[in-house]
Amino acid sequence: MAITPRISVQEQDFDTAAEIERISDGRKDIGAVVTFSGKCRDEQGTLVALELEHYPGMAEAEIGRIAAEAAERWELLGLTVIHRYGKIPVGENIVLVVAASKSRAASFEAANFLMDYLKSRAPFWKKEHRVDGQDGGWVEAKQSDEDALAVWQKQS
Amino acid sequence: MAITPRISVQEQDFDTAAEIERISDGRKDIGAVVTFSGKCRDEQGTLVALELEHYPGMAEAEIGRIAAEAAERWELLGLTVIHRYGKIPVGENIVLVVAASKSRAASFEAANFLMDYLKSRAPFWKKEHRVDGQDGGWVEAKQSDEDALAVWQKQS
Amino acid sequence: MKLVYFAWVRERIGRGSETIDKPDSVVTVADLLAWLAERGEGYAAALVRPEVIRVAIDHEHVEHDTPLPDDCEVALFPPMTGG
Amino acid sequence: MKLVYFAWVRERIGRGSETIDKPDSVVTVADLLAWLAERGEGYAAALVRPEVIRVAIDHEHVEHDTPLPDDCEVALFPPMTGG
Repeated sequence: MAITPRISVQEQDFDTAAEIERISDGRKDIGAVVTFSGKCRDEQGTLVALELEHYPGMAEAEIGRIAAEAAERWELLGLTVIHRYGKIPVGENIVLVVAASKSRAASFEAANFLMDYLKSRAPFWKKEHRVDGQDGGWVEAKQSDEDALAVWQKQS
Repeated sequence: MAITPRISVQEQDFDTAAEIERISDGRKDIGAVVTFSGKCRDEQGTLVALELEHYPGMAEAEIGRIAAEAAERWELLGLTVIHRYGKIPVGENIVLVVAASKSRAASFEAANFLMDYLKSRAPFWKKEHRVDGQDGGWVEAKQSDEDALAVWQKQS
Repeated sequence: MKLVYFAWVRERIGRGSETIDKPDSVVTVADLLAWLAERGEGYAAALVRPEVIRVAIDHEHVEHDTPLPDDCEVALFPPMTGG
Repeated sequence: MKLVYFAWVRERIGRGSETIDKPDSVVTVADLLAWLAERGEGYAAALVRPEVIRVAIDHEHVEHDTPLPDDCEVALFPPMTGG
């Protein structure tokens, strides 16, 4: 039976170590844990922070659907997805995926799949806050993110 | 220029959160951090621990060569590999890979590559300690691990 | 019918949500976008390229040819950039 | 020449390392494995299927057809199971 993923859409930062513990503590059947942390990165020394707008309700629902699909496709023993919203300074965490499984392939593939889907399907939008105080505008979606999705869809 | 990976072959457990911090703390250029933790797993409720024998000197050298190759193949901003030896109880960590990069593909691929190579090329051998006190014998190498390596070699 | 807007769609329209009485001529999502674009400058600016607008009905992504249910929440937004 | 053994190769041979005087007839890694297999029961048991034995010279993996340098550390061990 597929596991029930833990999903959180939240303003505050998360604790990656605590999330790994939560998934694997006291268990003897987990052989592999993969984590992905997505961070707010400064492209050219011009960025102070990203403002993440989200669609409350749909964000949780859509991440839940993506996580449930991952839990169907791979034999996972644990899956956590946390996505932050609000103003996130450069260097801070935006998103976390933790996937646990018996052996390494399932965890790697599931975490990779999750990130590809989150990028293109989870209802979040990034706006730039610039060092010079000017409106940095909305980050544009990348065609490469859509392409990454198409690869998984072909495989399904 | 390729980064210098941090390699450690050690008896004591490691702190995954501290290793993520060490790689990403205070940096603004990292957009993605992938961690892989390999754990001592109990196949059928028969295992107490794994005893990891290693070849001192070569273990560090071989992991260093694999990590350097990963740092050549992908644009990494940080790379840490820690491999434990000695008696490791079920549920505890065996190996950690942390890969940091600008965007997600490099971190995912490098961590995956590292694990495939560590499995088949790093000089470590696992012996089972069984619940019933009997000698569980040496874990046998899997053909699937060799196959995983062949895929990367074709790509290079 | 409740409409909700996000990111630059919200900024151009000038509000985050509103409730409308959907005319009978509006059957699909595409009809709704075309009808909204006529409602003023902000709407026209937000919907000038309707093909890039993503739409969700009751928290699920839908295509532009999807028929609109009678009572639902329709969300309009740009391509997502989370993760 | 220093020889080091690991895992079940070490257990069967009954020691972790030893120093040998390599005879002139032993040129390659394969020659060494064949020569060692003649040294007693433990060696024979460890090297009964030489094709599965992995070999490193001075901490680097080598193939069985590699010539042995004069002064080096040669390690013999089973396929690795780390990670």
